[in-house]
Amino acid sequence: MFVEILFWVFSSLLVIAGLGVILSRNPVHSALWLVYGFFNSACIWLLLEAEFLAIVLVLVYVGAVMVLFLFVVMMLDIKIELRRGQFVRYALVAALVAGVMLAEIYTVVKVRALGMPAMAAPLPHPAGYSNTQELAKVLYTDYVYPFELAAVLLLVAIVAAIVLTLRRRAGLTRQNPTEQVAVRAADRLVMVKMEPTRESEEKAP
Amino acid sequence: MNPELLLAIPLLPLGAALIAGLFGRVIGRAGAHTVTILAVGGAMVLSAIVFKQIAFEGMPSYHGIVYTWLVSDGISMHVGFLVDRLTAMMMLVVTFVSFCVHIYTIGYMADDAGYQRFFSYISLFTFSMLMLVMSDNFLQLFFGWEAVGVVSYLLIGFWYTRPTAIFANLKAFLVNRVGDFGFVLGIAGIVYFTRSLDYADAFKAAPDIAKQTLPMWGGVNAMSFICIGLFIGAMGKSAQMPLHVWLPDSMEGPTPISALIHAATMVTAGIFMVARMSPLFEQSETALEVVLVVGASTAFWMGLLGIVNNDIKRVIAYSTLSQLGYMTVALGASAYSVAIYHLMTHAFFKALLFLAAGSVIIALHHEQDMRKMGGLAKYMKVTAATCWIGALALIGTPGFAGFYSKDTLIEAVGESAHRHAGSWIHEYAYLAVLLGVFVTAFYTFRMIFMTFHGEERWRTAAAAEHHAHNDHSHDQQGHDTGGHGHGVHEPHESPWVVTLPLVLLAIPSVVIGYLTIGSLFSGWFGGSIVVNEANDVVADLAKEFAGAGAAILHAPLHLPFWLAAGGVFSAWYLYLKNTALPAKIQQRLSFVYGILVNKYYFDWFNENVLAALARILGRILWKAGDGAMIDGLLVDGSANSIGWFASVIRRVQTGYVYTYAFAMVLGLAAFLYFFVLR
Amino acid sequence: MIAPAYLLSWLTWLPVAGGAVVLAVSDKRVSLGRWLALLVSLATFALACLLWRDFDRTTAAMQFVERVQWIATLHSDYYLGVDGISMPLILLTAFMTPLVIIAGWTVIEKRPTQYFAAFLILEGLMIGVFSALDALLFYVLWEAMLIPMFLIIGVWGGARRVYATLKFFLFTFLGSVLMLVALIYLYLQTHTYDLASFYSVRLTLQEQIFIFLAFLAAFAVKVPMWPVHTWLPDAHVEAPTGGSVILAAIMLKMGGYGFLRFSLPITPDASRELDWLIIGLSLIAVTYIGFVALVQQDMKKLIAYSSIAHMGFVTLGAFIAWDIYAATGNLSGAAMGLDGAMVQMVSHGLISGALFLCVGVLYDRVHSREVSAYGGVINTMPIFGAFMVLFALANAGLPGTSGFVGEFLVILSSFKANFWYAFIAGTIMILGAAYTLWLVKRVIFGAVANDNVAKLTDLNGREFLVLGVLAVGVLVLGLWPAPLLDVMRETLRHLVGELMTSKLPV
Amino acid sequence: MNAMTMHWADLWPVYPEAFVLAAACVILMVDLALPRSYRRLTELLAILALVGASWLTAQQEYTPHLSLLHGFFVLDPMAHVLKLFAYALVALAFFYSREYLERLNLMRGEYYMLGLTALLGIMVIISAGSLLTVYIGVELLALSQYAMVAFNRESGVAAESAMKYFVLGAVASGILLYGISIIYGVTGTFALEPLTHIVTQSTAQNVGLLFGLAFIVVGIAFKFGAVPFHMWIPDVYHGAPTCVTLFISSAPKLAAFALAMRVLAEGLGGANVAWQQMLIVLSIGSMGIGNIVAIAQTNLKRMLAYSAISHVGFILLGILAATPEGYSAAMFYTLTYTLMAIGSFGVILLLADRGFEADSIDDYKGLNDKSPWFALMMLFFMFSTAGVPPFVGFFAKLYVIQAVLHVNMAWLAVVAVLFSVIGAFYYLRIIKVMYFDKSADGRTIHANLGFRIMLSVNAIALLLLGIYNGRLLDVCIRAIHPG
Amino acid sequence: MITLPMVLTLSGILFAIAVAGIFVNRKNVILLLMCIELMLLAVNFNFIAFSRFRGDIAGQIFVFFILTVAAAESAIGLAILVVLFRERKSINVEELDTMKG
Repeated sequence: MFVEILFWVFSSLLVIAGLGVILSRNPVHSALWLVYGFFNSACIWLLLEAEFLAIVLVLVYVGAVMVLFLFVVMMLDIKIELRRGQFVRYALVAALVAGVMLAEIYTVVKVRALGMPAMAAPLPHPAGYSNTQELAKVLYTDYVYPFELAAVLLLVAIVAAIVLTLRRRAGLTRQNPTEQVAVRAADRLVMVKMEPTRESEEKAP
Repeated sequence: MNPELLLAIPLLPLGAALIAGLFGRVIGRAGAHTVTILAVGGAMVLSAIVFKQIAFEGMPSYHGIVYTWLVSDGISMHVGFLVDRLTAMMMLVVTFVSFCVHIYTIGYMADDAGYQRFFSYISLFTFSMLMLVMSDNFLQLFFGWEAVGVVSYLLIGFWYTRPTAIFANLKAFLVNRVGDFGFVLGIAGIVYFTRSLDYADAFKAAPDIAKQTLPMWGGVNAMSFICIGLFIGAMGKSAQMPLHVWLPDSMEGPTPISALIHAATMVTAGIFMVARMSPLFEQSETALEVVLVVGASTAFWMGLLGIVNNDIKRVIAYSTLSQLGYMTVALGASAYSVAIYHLMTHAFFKALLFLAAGSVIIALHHEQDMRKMGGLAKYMKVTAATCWIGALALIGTPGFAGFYSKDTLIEAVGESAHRHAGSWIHEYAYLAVLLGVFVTAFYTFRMIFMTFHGEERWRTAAAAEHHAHNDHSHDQQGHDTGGHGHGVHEPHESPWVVTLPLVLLAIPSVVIGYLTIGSLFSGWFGGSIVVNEANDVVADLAKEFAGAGAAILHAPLHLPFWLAAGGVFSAWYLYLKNTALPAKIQQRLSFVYGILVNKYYFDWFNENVLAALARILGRILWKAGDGAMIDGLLVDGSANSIGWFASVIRRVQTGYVYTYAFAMVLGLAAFLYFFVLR
Repeated sequence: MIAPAYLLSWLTWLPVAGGAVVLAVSDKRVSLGRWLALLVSLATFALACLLWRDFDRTTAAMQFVERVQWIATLHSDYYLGVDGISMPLILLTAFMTPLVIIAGWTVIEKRPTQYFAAFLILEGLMIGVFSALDALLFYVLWEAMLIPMFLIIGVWGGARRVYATLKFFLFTFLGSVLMLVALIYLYLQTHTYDLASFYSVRLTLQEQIFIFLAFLAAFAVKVPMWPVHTWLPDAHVEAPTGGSVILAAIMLKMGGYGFLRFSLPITPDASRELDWLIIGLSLIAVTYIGFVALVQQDMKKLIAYSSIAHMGFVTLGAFIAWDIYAATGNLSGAAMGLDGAMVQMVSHGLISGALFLCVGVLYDRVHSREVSAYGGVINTMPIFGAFMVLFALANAGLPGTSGFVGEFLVILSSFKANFWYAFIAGTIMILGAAYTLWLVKRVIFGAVANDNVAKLTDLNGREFLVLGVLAVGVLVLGLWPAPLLDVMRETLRHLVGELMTSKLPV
Repeated sequence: MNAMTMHWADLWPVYPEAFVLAAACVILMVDLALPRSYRRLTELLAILALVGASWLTAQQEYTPHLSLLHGFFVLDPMAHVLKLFAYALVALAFFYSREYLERLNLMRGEYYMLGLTALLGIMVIISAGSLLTVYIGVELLALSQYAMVAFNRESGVAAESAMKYFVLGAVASGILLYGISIIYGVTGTFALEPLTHIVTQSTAQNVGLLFGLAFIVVGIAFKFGAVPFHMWIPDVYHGAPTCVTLFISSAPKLAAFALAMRVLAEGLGGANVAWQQMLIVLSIGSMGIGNIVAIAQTNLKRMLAYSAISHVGFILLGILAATPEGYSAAMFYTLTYTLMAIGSFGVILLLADRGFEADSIDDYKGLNDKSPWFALMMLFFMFSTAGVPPFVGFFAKLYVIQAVLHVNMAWLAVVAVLFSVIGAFYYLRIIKVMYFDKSADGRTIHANLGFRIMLSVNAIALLLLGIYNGRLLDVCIRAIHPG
Repeated sequence: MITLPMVLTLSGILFAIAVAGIFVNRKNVILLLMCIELMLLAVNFNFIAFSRFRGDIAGQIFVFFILTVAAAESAIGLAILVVLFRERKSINVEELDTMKG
């Protein structure tokens, strides 16, 4: 019963957080609402005895992904424009579509119960059961193939992100270790005859 | 009979035609006329031999196949010859007239640029006509039938730069096609019943066919259908009302053509055909009645038109129409032999009249209007004399060829009317042919008097209109180049090549009737013509026949003689004696005159109603049917609507991500609704 | 000369290969290209003559059969053969192509080698269509044929060529794909694309009707029958002369051929059920189109409409059998209808081809197809005028020319079925003469109408050759059609037998 | 299988995947060390890698069905064929891309690396034995493609289309995942083999199953680009650099096909009655919208995008027949379609020049005058794509229609052929422009000889494959229905 | 007790919110990315719930992978966003319409 109350509380908060994400005008607020939602989700997952994932959600999602989001939001320095009137119209359409979707999902999962006999509440896990351990056991054995692929996926993400965002700007000074090692004194010091005045060629980085 | 000989008869003119036509430039003018005249002369001689063999030596008729055209569905269609007395006579007439016309042409066309072409055409015509008459089957008959039509088409339009000529030839071809349309259906009917195109098979099956019906209009007697179909063909070719309209216009062609094709030979093909088909027509009373009515109407009403025309050739043309009507009446009265007999005599004297008219026309530098003639007898003695002979023969002056044929014809019709007492059709026919005699005499001598006698109107007319007449009825290619002076020429007699044929034709026009009338009544045609006992009016006449000389003596006892005399007298009175009167009569009877001048409005109807309707219909079908309905609505319409649809759907692709996502979610929702929840 | 083995393959692929070679010839060496093209087309014609010579006229069976496995899974073979229906059409194709090449000899200035190549490839594909005995092979060639034609009209055509060629392609394509569905359906019944097995498959009436309608869609467009004919006037008008010639002379025949090869023997019961439709449309073609032709101002359009009317006889003759049977209780006359249809196809090929060439001759000189741009042409072009008059008369069905034979046979045959068929069909004698000769009157006869006409020069040797050869063809076929009918007799007799063999399930 | 006993030698079926991955990494590293002017070496390496992978795949024993790595990896004849084709297509795409990349200063090793990882994603999908591998494969492919579309960072259009692609793609994979989760919930597994059995035995109208199925079908439809989940296609094809468009229009279609085959035909094969209905809707919609809207296009890339949508309709036609015949027909269609698509875009690359994308239909005016040969080649591509015999595109249509007719859906066959007629129009328009119109500019073709030869081979292959299509058809039939 | 439909409904609500978010937001692409995260979260709920009620760890494994993939996806999405912003100086959804039709 207590668990159920907790579920209701967290899920209500989660829904509020979700609405907050889509209704906030400021993307920073949205991101923070999302973070809040993730926390609530993690709590519910704990209730559902998915402890490891709950932790991962907080660590990885809140700790990394959402931070990345916030970072980008702030980096891009987006101006927020407000046009209330149109928003209402969109919101109506959105609410309608979302309502239809929800109604359909609800009909299937609740009213028709997915067309299968109701599943009994699972037995509690025996003492000493470790969700993390169970996951780990199969993750590196049975799921080795997807696991490796997930690694590739991350590699692709890294490469792609770098390819897309890394800019080698002309005129930007950068280190070249090989050159640094191979440098000779003559390279360092050149005797020149100074002209009286010279324009600065430095550009702001 | 020697098949090779028979084959040579049509092939000689064909060969000559090809030589003159294809190599005309190489062989030159003289070459062209030499080769064609030799060929036609040869054909004439051979025809004469054949005629002699058949008519005098008692050879049986010949029937043989030359080659098989095709075999379809077990029906063999071939080219073959059936030569009996009827054929032999026709061959001789055709080749003889053709021969005369060939010679005549040398003079008539002397200055024409299309000299070789002309000879080629008339030789080709001779070939076609021979194929037609010698045929032993319907296919070849139709082949010849169409071939003469085509040559006629080419010859009417011989002076192709004249708008009237090329209008006339198109008209001639199309009107003939209407007839041929019926003809083909008639042939189809025969094939339907006999599975053969041979005359022999058709004749054999005739009694059976007469008992059958065709399932249309609730059942039509098969034989009546076939015969009427064939007769429609004959109406076209032999210019019977209402398909006669082309013949007067065909006078746009050179005069030799008018003589050869549009008077003597081609136009009689219909008569020949019906006579040839006598075994079929005899089986259908209905068909004969149709033939009778059409013939009688043509004979009388077309004759009337001759009275009001001033173009010398057209007068003769209407005369031809009328005479063709006479022949048709005879056919309708089952007096086939008489019809053919009249056909033969008519061929001579009508060709003569045309050639004589041509001679006049040459003399007056292609002037055809009789109002600008007169008194020419003084200057052109041979022409005038032969023309008189032709005219006398035409009106049936006792002793002349026309007398025997026409009187016999009228008597036959009278006999037929007698036999079919109470039938208004026969009464009407008899009346028409009787009155026609008066009309014939009247317009014929009107023509003679206006042309050869009386005031020399050409003197004033020629001076006044020397230049103007060029565009009317003048061959610009040929005779303009002659370089005539500006003064008034006195007409002079034509060269011998022109007058010789006149003389050659004048002889039979006088004597042929006297010589042959006896044979006619002695059943000369034999098996070529079949007449039912009940319809055999010729047999009745034969019983009364007392010899050619006696017939002359008996002539004044018959009504036609006096009618003809009345006609001549009226013509004399009106056109020589009291020349002012015609104009007054014309004024008085302006309504009737209007109808006559407008040729009963046949042409008006054809041009302004039929042709116009066809064009309007064509335009409606084209613009509304093809253009608006099929292309506009269905073809371009569907293409356009697809294009429109594309441009609309295209707008759904707004470029906005949320639209795209919206479409996806909507699609998902729809899927869930239709495929899961339902 | 002994005919080579695989004669039909030679006939099909020699022109295609030749076309590919000609295509490779640069436009700068156009002389080489056209001589090569002519050589190939003449060689093909020579081979076709051998085909004619060695053809066994006493059997209805397929001859010169070649069969090699093509798509094993589908039991579809490279299967060629000819019978009395296809052989004359192959000869006609091989006959017309050299003429078209000669006719385009110096006239084509834009990319001439491509032009000649297109015609050669087209020829090969068309011969392939006529000789294919495998439905899939037939279909492939049938559609492939559209490609060169599409280009011929589009590249070398007149002002509205794009509209015309797209219309041509899409019209034909639309009809064909429906046929494809029908062919696949038949395949699913027999598990082979062999035509012979299609003939023996039993289908319910409903199936037959659907298949028949699908075939109809393809063939009616090609023939073309009213109301799917409107592509033809446009295509003809815009196509270059050679394109019009091939289109009229050969391509339209594909429709008629399709009816004889597919519709009739495969779905005889449906054909019987729906023959009223075909007959009705044929008669509409004759009259409706006849009237439309009457008012055309464009010479090519007039001839195109005339083609539609004349092709009406082909379909009429092909589908008359059952009505004859219904009317008379026997089949006498049915074969005559088919004979007529076949002869009409060959004859129309020659005549319409010739007429289009005639228009081409004028167009090359004056660059106008309008009737009103001419008048009195015979004054300056007497030889041409003679040819034109001859072909016009042939088009009007003059006995002694080939135009008469087919019409005559079909009228005779349709009379057996129903008087009114013959009556309406017979109106072509009047209408056909009216529109053709009126055209002649306006264009050929009369006084010289304008300066353009006055400046005309008569036929050159090349044009004379082409028209002369066609004139000879028209006359020979008109005066002695027996050899042609001899070739077809057994096949058509067999076909009549097929017509009367119900394919309904037992 | 016990993980402890696993040896490298037992993993031979995965060698090609491993090799491709390794090659991708090697290229990434080598490229770092190479100076700019040696970038062609990278291309060479990438193509060599593909040749190597082909060799490895070709070496593999022909097995009817082999399940490996705890059922996550499957090797069967279909996978075999599809992979070989995928290598060829990717190699071709690399080959066609080089000059274009060089012109745009995009000639970088990452392009090839991303191409190879995309290929890896394709291979993973092709060999997927579980919905999990399906998902990861889809993402691997998608992520690589997102990056490739945005590869030209100088182009705002490319970035825009990448953004759209990304958002919609992510939504689609969300939907797909939702479906997978429901299927998992209903059946308790996401491995395909057990799933097959469970679904086959489950009651026909299991609402949960249908529910999950609907989501999954939507996900697959998105990958295919079937209406109404097609809207990313025109914008992405249009906005991406042409060489990337060329890439994503070819090999990934194989992946989409494999996806449908693995998930629908195999995993959810028992529910074919349900997804058949959905695919009919998708198929008709795709053929209809694709063909009709293509008519209104003026940009060739965009037109080809709509054309791709319409072809997806035909591929689905084969799949929805739900018979081995239909699957092999769809496979035949997919294989040949990719060849046509890659060639058509190849022609665009052929004509493209510095600052000239050659992607407007008007750019093809008078091509026959400039280059009769390549006009002819483009004609081959267009007629083949339009489905006109004797080109292979016709046979592709023939086989799918045959399959549809075989399951008594004649009406659908008729609808399909009618749409193909509508479709023919816009292909003809290209030919019209090339052959019937006069050139407006004086541009000439600069492409190198290798490119020209390869493109010609590509085009002529369509003709030859058309004439000798039986062999390829047999390959497809055996791939679907071994033995 | 927490029942399966309860969790699934919650997930449905999240899914619907995510969908609504995509439509309602026309100003900022970055919000779309957040909505996608929300959507994936909904899916994760499904998996975890099913995993729990079926007593099957596989569902949780799947979630693990989803989290990984989602992270990678976010990275690329944000990278594209950055490129876009650099080129267009805007990430307004309504301005992403240079290609249409």
